Amino acid sequence: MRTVFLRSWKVRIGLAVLVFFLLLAVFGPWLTHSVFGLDPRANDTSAISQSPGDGHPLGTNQYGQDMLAQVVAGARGSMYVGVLGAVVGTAIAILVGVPAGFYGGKVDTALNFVTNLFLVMPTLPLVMIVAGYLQGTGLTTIALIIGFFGWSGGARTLRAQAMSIANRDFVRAMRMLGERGRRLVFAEVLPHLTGLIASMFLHAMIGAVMAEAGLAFLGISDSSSISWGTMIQGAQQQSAVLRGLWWWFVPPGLCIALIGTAAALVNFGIDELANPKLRAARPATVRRTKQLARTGGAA
Amino acid sequence: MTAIAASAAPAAGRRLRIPRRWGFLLRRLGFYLAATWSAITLNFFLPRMMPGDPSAAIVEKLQAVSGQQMSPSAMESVQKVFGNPHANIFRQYVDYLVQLAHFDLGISISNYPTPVTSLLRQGLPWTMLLVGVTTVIAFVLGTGIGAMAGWKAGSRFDAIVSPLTTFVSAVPYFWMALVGLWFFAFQLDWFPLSGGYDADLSIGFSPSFVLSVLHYGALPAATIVFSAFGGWLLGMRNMTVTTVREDYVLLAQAKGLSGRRVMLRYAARNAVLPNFTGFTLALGHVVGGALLTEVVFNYPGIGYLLYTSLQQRDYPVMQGVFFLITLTVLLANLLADSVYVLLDPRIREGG
Amino acid sequence: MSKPAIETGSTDNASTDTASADSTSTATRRARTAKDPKNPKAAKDRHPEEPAHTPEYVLEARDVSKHFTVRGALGRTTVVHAVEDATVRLKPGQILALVGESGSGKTTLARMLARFHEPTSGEIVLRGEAVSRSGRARRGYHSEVQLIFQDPFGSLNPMHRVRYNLDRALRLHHRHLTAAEREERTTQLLERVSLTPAAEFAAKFPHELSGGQRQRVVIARALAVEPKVLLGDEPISMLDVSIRLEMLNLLQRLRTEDGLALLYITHDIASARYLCDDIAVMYAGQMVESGPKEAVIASPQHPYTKLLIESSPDPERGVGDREAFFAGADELGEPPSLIDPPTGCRFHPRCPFAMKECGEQAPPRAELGDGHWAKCWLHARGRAGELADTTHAAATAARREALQGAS
Amino acid sequence: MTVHAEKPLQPMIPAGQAVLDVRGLTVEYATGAEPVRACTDISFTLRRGEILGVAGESGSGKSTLITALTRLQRPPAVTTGGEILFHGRDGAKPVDLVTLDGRQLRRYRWTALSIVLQSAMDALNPVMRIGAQFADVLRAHDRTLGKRAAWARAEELLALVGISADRVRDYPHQLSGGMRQRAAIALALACRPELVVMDEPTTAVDVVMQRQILAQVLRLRRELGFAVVFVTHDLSLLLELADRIAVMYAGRIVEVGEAAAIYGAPKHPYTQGLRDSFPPLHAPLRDLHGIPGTPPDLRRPPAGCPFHPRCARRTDGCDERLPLLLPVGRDAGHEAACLLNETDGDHGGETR
Amino acid sequence: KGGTAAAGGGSKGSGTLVFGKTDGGTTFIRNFNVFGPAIQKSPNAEMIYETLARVDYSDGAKVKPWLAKSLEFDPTGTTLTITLRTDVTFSDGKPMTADDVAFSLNLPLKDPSFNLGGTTYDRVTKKDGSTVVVHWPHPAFSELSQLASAQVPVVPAHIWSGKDLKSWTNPDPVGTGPFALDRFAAQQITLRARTDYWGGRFAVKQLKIIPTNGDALRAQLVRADVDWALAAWGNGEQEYAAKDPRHHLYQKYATGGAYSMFYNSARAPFDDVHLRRALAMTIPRKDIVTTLQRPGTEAGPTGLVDEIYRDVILPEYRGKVQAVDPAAAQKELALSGYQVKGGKLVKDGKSYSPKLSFNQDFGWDPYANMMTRSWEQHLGIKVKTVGAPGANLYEQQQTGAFDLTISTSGGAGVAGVYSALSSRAFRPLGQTAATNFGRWKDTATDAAITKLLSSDDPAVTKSAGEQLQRVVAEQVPFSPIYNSYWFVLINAQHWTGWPTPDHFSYVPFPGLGPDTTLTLLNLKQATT
Ligand SMILES: Nc1ncnc2c1ncn2[C@@H]1O[C@H](COP(=O)(O)OP(=O)(O)OP(=O)(O)O)[C@@H](O)[C@H]1O
Ligand SMILES: Nc1ncnc2c1ncn2[C@@H]1O[C@H](COP(=O)(O)OP(=O)(O)OP(=O)(O)O)[C@@H](O)[C@H]1O
Ligand SMILES: [Mg+2]
Ligand SMILES: [Mg+2]
Ligand code: NI
Repeated sequence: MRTVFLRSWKVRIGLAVLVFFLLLAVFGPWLTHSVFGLDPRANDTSAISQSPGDGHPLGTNQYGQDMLAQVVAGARGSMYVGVLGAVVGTAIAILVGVPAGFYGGKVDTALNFVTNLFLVMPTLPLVMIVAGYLQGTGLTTIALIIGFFGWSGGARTLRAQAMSIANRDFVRAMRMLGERGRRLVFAEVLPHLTGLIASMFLHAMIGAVMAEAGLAFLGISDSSSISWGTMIQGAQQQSAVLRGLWWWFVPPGLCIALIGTAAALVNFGIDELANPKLRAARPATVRRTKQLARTGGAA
Repeated sequence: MTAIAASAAPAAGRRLRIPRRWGFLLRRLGFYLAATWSAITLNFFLPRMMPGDPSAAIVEKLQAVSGQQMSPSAMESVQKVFGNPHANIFRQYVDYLVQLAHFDLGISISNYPTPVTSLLRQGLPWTMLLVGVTTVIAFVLGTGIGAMAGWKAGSRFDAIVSPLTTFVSAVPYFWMALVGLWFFAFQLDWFPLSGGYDADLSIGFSPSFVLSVLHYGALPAATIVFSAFGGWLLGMRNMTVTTVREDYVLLAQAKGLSGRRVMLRYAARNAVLPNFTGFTLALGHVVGGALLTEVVFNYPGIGYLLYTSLQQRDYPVMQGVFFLITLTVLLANLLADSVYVLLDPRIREGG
Repeated sequence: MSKPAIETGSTDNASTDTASADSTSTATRRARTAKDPKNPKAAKDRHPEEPAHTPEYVLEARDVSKHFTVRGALGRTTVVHAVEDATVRLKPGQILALVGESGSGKTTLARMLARFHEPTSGEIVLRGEAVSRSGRARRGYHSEVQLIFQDPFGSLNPMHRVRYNLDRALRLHHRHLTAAEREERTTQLLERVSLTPAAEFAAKFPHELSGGQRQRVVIARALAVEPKVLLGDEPISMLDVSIRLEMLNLLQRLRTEDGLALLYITHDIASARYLCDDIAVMYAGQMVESGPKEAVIASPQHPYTKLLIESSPDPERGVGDREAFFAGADELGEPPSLIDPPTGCRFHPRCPFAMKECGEQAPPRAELGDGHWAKCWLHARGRAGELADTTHAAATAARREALQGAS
Repeated sequence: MTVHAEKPLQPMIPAGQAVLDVRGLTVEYATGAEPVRACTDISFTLRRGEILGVAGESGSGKSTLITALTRLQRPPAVTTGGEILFHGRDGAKPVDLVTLDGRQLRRYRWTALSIVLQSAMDALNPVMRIGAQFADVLRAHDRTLGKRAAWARAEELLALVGISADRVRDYPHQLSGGMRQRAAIALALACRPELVVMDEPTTAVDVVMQRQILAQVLRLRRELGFAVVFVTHDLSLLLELADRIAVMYAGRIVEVGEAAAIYGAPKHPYTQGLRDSFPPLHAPLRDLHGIPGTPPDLRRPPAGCPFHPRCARRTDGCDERLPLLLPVGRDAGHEAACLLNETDGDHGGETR
Repeated sequence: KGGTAAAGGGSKGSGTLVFGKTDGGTTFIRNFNVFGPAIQKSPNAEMIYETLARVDYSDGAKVKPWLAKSLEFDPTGTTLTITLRTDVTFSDGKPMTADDVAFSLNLPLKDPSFNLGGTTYDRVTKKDGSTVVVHWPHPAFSELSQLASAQVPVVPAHIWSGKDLKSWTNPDPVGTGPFALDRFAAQQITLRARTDYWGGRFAVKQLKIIPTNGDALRAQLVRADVDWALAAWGNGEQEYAAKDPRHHLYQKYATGGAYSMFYNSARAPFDDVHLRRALAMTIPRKDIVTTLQRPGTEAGPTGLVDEIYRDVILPEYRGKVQAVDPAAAQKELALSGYQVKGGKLVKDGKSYSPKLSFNQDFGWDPYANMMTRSWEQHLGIKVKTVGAPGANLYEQQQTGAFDLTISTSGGAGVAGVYSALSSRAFRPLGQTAATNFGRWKDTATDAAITKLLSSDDPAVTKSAGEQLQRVVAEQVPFSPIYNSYWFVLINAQHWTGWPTPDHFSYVPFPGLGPDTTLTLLNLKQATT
């Protein structure tokens, strides 16, 4: 199973990129600081809006801050929001969706109502309003808000899945053996949802990174901490795009796109794992088939 | 005897069908009413739970301009205009409900004394136009290409389109919009930089005005479509790949139908069902979804209104916009429920 | 392989053993004689010399009915009369086959017996005591009654190794066992279902096993509980033909060794005949006939049973005579709706022998000796002999001619 | 009541003429590093109006064979060898279906060969009315046919399998399982094919319905004269139904012959085992054991005769030499692939 | 060619001037209720409604008459006699009378929620047809600028009287101004020049106001789609002006105010003057203006801007650049008695970790960041930056819930700049203060302010002003960082005759009503 998963180039590339950014988020700031001696907040007033070159590999912004150090520091901020937001969102989705699907009945009715409610609530405006009201919205607050308003879709899928699994024979069989309650959920049902949850988590993570960037773009984020979102916002505020300071806004945007692509690629793999029909549609498989048809067999 | 047994049961079933379908709709309606009520209540309590009351913003403004301490009487008069935060909360709530029942969303603070409803009325058509049209275009385009990629899964077309789309849909929307703006409007000067129409023309259905609307809307629309169609495409591709391997598609091919017909009537028709749910949900988010677009392109819609009201802490407008968005989402959901029933006979006939 | 009691299953023996309706069947006798080292207590409980008038059924379903209320997507609610007034009795060591067409409620009945569904009416009786509905009682109940599902892949969690499945069962039902003892039991269990070398199989995941092996694991897991009754809901229908027999033989062996009672649900009358002692036939949620297997198969006393047996493929029946054999079979009519079941005898719309009363009133139960009974008006009207004289197809043809002649 | 729908038909085609000639058909799945051979060197001849039964365990390649015959396989399945010669009704030169491309194939689909799949629920488009699915194919092959006429024809076809005409406007899910299966059979006959391929068409229905469906198939064949390839794992059913039976094991045909011969005198130990896996319904019961062991993994087929690891009568050469499918026994056209037969021509017949 | 259609069409030689409005959102709301407390009204209403006076920033921010012919205080400074011009008519043809003026000035008195101009007089009476008397409860020599506020315009009594200002949006404005509303569309307001304006005739026949944003504006200016706009353009000298020095004008006019850091002097640790000085000395003003790309605009120590108050500023402070002076700062820190431990300020066993609150809406983070880094580097003090949305920050400032905060200082005239330090505006911590956020309370300051306000005598006001300069520079109740400016962007391709910062008698800044009028009056159509 694992090998099937890793055999796809999409998954391998996706995982590699994700791991790279995770490492960057964890060790990057330390690396840029102690190895290259770069400080994302330092203002080099002798190099304002300098294009990539000596001393500043990725150039500087209008405040003379080193863009490389900023991108690296932004990785930490963005990934932090992404991971925390996804953890919160996924956790709520699991806590709401799985019991609803597994137990059914009144529990389901109540939880499902809440889910549907959050599903029809327009999230972005709501997040904006709530975040706007809160003062000094730090990245943690932003992440929590994003997580809190972004779980409903996942909960709905999980509910449907949990419901179908609760009716699968092996759950019935274990129940008949006398397995009960939490153990039934954790040992029998949840493992079957890991793929789904993993894919949900990745979705939620990129969703949170994007949402933070969007909120930052609208000016609702913690502009005193560095994230790719606040970088783009800063660039936008100083019209970096129209002034041609591409090294200010291109790297953070690309990083977000890269992470998003990576997460989507890994999700491809997870989907293929869950749905073998998709595996048959891999270009590699098709290519091999064509080749086989041409050569006329292994014999 | 075959016929007797076969026709008896369904005939009995059919007789009962119509009144019960109403029951279903009524139950859904019940949910929507409950949801609306929750949204309204949330809308009411949210600002009241947050620090600062609505009249604070205006007091701030007044004092900032005069540079003088506000007299208690002046404070009172402002609170009279914007509601006294210290009044009984239940009374306020009832007043609020009564207000809403009259479609009175209050008075904008930053545009005092313009009613919120007239602000909404000014922005709504533009948002509906821009985002509504682009949502449909993105859906049609994404689903169409997705069906094609899924149909020829593993082909070169698929091998190029799918990863590319993955990347495109991962690019932050506003970022893409900024770059698009810079390139097409600033560098190439093909499209206007901001606004929704040529303001020199009088608003109406004259050809030149419609043309200007198209011209102004082209770039924002293109960027929305560009960033939104990827999701549909990938979803549709995967659904098609799955559907194509269903027996009924196999059988359709065995029947010797033309490839087009098999793809459209058999594969795509079935694969599009899950996507369709998403589509109606997306339609619901038309009003609220265009926020970033409208900000980037200075488009005169609801999203921009929300953005400015947020910047100016214009609570009544924020609440009004939120209320409007919630309403449209609920309406779209109701519509989705009803239309889905039409699209999928299995649900329609209650199988 | 142990020696299955094939001879005793032959016609002569069966009829001698089931001399009276209430006397114990071959199975009981066999169970009594079987040595049962693992269940001394159970053996003691059985009051071996109890007189015949208090039949010692381990498990009974008394007049159980199950109605499902189904809510359609549009909110339409309908009631499915899945099982209606069915009675099933299992004695220790007895194998009862439950046959009937698809949708006749066999699974529903089994699930009521396994207590996945509560009966709408009627009661489930375990060793003479009606079982309560509480959760605690349910666990106790399941230590005596275990269900084996149709699909062995579906009933094993693909995430867990074989060992986990057995270990959990032991841990839940034999709390006093130490880990080492459980390990030992696991090995024993696997060996009993002929999964050797046990250690190797214990470490496998379900997907590494073939269908037959999986089903053995399922059976071993059920056995770990040391139940008195196994309910098999088409336990072999998903298996390859070539290994079905092995499973049947295994079940047969378990019954002989442990005195297990087994309810064997199947479509396949031939396999029912191979395995069981008695057969019960269901149609449209109702029991229509029951009795010793050879009696039922050789001389079915209900038109539906007759149809069923005639429809079952039987290679012996002469390969050449195909056209005659299939003649008339394409006019069998549709199975009845359980939402709106036919009045009277539920088989009457498809029955070539149908009379006026068949459509009006449910037929009474006719006792035919040897515990064989059928619910059909033919018996009450003295026309039972017609059943043996003709085939279903011939009767249908004759009836059609009569009808056309009349009109 | 179903008889009236039939129109006068063309005279029965004399049996004996081949309609399909399969020669050395090999199908592989291009998965993993090594392709999996699901069908190896399959050869048989199907005569007009004949029912050929194909039996075999799960995974023996029956469905693979079916999709290869009908040229419906999808990646990763590839036909890597052999030919499928189709003899048209008009006596024209036979065509090799393997060499045709999609466009050329469409000419033959449904008018020459049609298919019935295992589960009719899955085989009928859930969002199209039954009638539309008939009209669809009718009009695709007869462009002159009007919409109304096509629906009328659909009603006729449904009547043929005993489904009343008013069901033509129903959706598949509104029919019962048996009705759906019969509708699928009616659909297969819509364009009067010469050959209908059926992949386990009755496993999802119970015995009574199965009998009903098979009886209809037989009746329709008598009336319309098509040939049938009938795939199932239920040998006992084939014995009653088929004219000839081919037994597959691990992607190969191990024995083929008249149904009576297969039942009465199976020449391959696997066939014997398979036959003895079915307990009798009326004859005295015996101790039966089926075939112990599991079928081989096609990714790593055993050397020599693929059945030898499970064979109770294997001899020295079995694990080395692949036995050829050779004529055996007294009956014409009875062939088996077993070394026992090669060394000792008079081997069978002793099994009972 | 698309983008040009919006504005360019009209500006090509047809007497039209296009003004790009950057801070008004993307649509305009038709609301000419000029007295109303709306933050966003229809823009440039000061082209339609005029004030009695104007502040002349080219002349030390002095208040000069505009619609008034003369403004004269009595010796006590409590009664002002306004003599009106007689040639002024409203755009509906009716002449402006003393009744109109009295009516207008009375509006804020009638309902304080319409006192957006912050007027402090308590009585207005009409004396005769062309004279109106305004009475203050205290000497108001320095409060005359109230009458120059665009929020206190003269409106026609015959239209406004009887209107409920709480619901009336005055959709068809009638005023005395040089322009009248021609057409109102949500994305463009067209004003038409009056031919009967009292001040003269305009070459500009039509003024179009279009909403735009910073990014779009740059392109529109370069393409001359917009002739005139107000926006800061970082490095605009090179990126804009240098590209076409003849037409591309990027001008800065000092407002007389500055961005300053305010200390909360009502609580520890910033009740300590040495600490205040230490921080003030290590604000990296030069770096900040460098990254702002406005070199040379560091604020002096007094809170008075050289460009405007050059004559008033004490010689020792005139033109003084406050460079970072670590040595002096450390000396002050030592004097304060506070010790720095682990970035915290410690004294008497108490430790403080101060916070710098700033307005996040303006993107001020980088500058806050520079300041805190400088303090940490030079003094070792770790100050935390907390950005807050505008409204939240304001609440903190009003209630004194901050340690250090950034706000603007300044106002019209010397008195305007310093009046916020008066103890009259002092409120205890926790109570809402309208000004004097830093809770400055100092008897010397109060005395000087009283002198300043109650006297008309230049000598007295000069010495009071000098006294206050010393207080600010030495006691540091707040510390100015950089000067504020009005940034004007012009493309002179269609219109010439713009003033320049070196030589101007009015600021070409719409919003300063009369100055706009003066600007427009002097514009000439460019001869291509
Ligand atoms: N949970 C349920 N809800 C509603 N209807 C049900 C449910 N379970 C079974 N039924 C209905 O009850 C009837 C009897 O079903 P059951 O599964 O017991 O039949 P069966 O004899 O086991 O059939 P098969 O031989 O196909 O397994 C069917 O019509 C079925 O649709
Ligand atoms: N898509 C596939 N990819 C790889 N191998 C496949 C694929 N489909 C089938 N096979 C292999 O081909 C062999 C034959 O499969 P096939 O489906 O033809 O068997 P079958 O006889 O129809 O079995 P069943 O009775 O279960 O339907 C099996 O060993 C199977 O593992
Ligand atoms: Mg069942
Ligand atoms: Mg198959
Ligand atoms: Ni997605």
